[in-house]
Amino acid sequence: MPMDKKKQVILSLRNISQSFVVKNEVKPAVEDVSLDVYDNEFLVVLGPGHCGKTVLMNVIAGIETPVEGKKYLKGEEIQGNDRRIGMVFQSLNLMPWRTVLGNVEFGLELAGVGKKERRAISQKYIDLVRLTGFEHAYPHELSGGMKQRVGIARAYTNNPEILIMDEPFGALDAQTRYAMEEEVLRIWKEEKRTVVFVTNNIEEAVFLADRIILLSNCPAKVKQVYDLSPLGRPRNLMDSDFLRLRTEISDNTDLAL
Amino acid sequence: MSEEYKVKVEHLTKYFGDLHVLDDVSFNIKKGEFLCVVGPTGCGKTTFLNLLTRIYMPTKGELYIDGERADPKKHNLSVVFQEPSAMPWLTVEKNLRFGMEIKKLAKDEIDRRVLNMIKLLGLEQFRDRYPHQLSMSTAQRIIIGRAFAMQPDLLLMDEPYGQMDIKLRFYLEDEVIRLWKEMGTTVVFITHNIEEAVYLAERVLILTNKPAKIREEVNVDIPRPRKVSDPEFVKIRNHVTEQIRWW
Amino acid sequence: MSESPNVMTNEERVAYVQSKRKQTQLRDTMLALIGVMFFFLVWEAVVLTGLVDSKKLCSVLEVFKLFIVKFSDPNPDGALLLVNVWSSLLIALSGFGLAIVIGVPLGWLMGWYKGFDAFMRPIFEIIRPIPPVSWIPLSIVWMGIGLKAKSFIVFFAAFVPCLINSYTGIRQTKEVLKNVGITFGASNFTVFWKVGIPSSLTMAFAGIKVAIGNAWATLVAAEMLAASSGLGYMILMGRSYGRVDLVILGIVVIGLLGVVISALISKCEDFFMGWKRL
Amino acid sequence: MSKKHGLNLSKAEIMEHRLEILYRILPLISVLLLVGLWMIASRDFNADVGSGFPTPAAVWDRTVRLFTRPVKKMNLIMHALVSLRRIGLALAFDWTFGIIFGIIIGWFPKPRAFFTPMFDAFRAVPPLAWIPLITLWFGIGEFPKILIVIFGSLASIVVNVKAGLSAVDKMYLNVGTVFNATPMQTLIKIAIPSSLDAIFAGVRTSTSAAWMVVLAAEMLGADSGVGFLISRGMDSIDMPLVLTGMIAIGIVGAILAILTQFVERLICPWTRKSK
Repeated sequence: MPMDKKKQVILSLRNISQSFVVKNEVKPAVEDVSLDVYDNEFLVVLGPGHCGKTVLMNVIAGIETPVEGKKYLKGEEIQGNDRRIGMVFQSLNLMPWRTVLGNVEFGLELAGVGKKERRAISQKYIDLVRLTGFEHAYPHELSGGMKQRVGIARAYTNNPEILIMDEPFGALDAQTRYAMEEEVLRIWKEEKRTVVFVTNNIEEAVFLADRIILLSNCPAKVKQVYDLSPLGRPRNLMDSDFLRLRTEISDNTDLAL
Repeated sequence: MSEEYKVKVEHLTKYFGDLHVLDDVSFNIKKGEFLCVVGPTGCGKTTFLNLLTRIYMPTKGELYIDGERADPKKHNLSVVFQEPSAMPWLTVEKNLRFGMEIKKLAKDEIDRRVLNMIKLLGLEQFRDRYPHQLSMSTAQRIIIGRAFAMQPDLLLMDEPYGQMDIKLRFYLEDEVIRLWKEMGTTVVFITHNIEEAVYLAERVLILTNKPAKIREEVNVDIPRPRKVSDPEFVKIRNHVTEQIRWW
Repeated sequence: MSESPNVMTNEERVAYVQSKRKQTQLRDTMLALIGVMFFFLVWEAVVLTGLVDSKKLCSVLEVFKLFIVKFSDPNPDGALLLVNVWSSLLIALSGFGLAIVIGVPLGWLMGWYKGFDAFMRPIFEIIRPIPPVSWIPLSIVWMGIGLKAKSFIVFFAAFVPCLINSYTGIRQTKEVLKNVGITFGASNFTVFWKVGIPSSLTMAFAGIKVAIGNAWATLVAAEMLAASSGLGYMILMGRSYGRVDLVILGIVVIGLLGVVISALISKCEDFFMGWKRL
Repeated sequence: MSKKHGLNLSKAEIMEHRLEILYRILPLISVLLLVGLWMIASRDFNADVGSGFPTPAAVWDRTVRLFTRPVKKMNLIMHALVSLRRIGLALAFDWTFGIIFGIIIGWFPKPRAFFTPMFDAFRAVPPLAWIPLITLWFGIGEFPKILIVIFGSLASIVVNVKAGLSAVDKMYLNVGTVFNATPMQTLIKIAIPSSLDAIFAGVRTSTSAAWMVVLAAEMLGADSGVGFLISRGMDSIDMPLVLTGMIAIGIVGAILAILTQFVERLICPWTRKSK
């Protein structure tokens, strides 16, 4: 893949394959995926159904070890998890026994950061995601959108260079989802990070992405890469270019009933 | 009372204690019409639905089907809820039979309709599966099949495709249109996706914020199959969006 | 697909994963066996070295010998082992069966019909905190020390979890499933029958499992306080004759029977709840 | 907004409203009925002979007499306290040892494999069946009674703690992995807090189990405690005393249940789910 000066590759995957042994069969989930993530870009990994995407993200985050393939962070090979990669989870993995503040500073606490410092850092990100005033609320007292904000703040505290967001808005209703999509873009602009955003929603992908990597249905393979920079920002959901691109991607997507 | 209307809703009003949720909503639905209802979040769409399904009783006003007060025991109302509502302990086939067995239809009639529905939806391979063995979208298709198989006087659908991706959604929307044409059912489809409403509906009903009233009725006269990027389509979609955003 | 030579083929991977799994299983079985053997060895060691008075603990073999002997010898408590087992089972199963037949439907009705709930709840809440064993004196006064009194106490112990679980189970029926029934025009009873009950079965079975444990535990108490036969009585006699082997035998037999009954109930559950596992 | 009840409710809504009122009255009726039944049942009560079912008044008199003329120099409250002390000591042991043991066999696979068969065998024996063996070993003092209670209530807490720790939701563990948690951190900061619900369920069930076992133990052989009061009443055909005992047991049991629930809310505020 050609590399121009602006686009520094920060993370690259080479021939990643992952499969699981279920009873007497090998069930492939990800097959031979190679991709590059550029510094500070908003990359969306788009794929139908419930297959492969989360596995691929778990591989990047080091939760799973792939059967084959290598991953490189800034040119050096890494294995397992790396503190430079943070993650916002699909199922709002907030700890119900911790307050908003407790959840946000969880990563810092594990890293052994002193209390004062971690309070300060956490507060900064709580403010960033606009949850000021809810520091001492428990997750069950928050709405779905607010919970996701906590998840985002938690991922930010460890100051990762790459932020993986694994279908973070899958469980939200459409209206909240639109609002959160705009929030994510705002936060991303204020605190520039490389974002790898996973979704099965084509509209969401086209609305957010600098680049879209389209995956096939089970097992996940890279089907096509779309560059969305001509679309500009902010984007309008009813703009004809937007609709055209959306249709194009939609026609190219596998149907996962 | 004109006979061409299948359903008449007159002055529907609902209070919960002091909370005024629905305010004097009146409209009619022609036999075999596809009506979509849209409105801002929290405008009382759920209450509206629950009044039409008779889960709540209205404070004022009535719902008439064929000129009679609607009664689930007498009339044939079917609802597709937003949440998964297949009975987890029944197989796909038994789920399809569920409603008709409650209505105590003749066994051979049920067999015939179930067979027909399984064929229409292409569910042959899933007949003896249980809902939790299926994907979300397949489970939802069974629910839609269950509702259409009832050949209801009025079919209510409450955002049946809530969180599905667009590809799937287009596919399922086309499937609903196909079923609707095949069965000639009167459908009220509630959604907050304006694109979906314009794609499906013959007429779109726009509700206001709480207490909900009817803001406008928009007729959609675009031939099918419709294209979302068609200028006429975008015009109507923009118009409906404006009407909701206006608040 | 494979580039590097050290990557395994699919068949090799399946074999590898399965052998791994087998290894873990083998390790766990070995550990379990070692655990059990360790227990018996300590037991035997304590007896053989005379660390504990032989009146307080006897060797494993003696218990086993007694087990064989008790099939044909009614001494010292006056009944054969099987007679004791039969008399205990009779009480436990009659009380337990009655608890299911009454408790589960009552829970369903209370969970479904608000009016019935409002009426029954206070009575139930007054009775519930009184442990079943404390009914023993009253039931003896009412019904003597025969089968009836003990069945009643066992019934009481099993009844509460049966009722509570089927009650909460049916209460947790998803609103949307009920609404499906209602909008199809089903009467409240039809919805109760076709939606409420099936969806509460998981919880009801959990309750029945707790109930059998309670029933069995209470049975022992009942037999120790008021009986002239049964396993509890046998243990108590062993105690008063200072026959430690008889006490231990009784404990073991009671434990084993409890396990067998629970296993039977699980089988029953599999039969009714097949759809869950598929 | 409209004024209260200034609206014309539809017929159906009025029906709903009336039902609500009925539901509020029904509990009262049922309690009255229960009292009435008691009255009828105790019609032929004869206090002198002690035959029949005692009247509420007789039970009340007996309760008062328990304070004026204590049994074994202890009034009702003192007897209850003796029982409570027994379960208190037993539960203190259960909760420390039981929770630690439960965590070990729930979290670490090797100890689990080693201990599970032994523990399951121990658990299969009904708590009260241990009474003869324990009295055979340790006589009938205070220690064996506490030991009986421990034997009877230990299993329920270990089972719950074990279940909680062996089923920690993978999604919480994933968070730990992403943040580079050490195995110790994973156990202490993720696994144990996430199973606090299960641990508290164990605390609740072990408390009620302990209460039941202590009664049985006291009924079988003791000279103090509420269980003793009941068996004393039974031996001396003093039915009002039996009922006094039962009512006291019920009340203490209910208080214990409420207390554990209260403590749980205090320690685990996040379980106080908003409805």
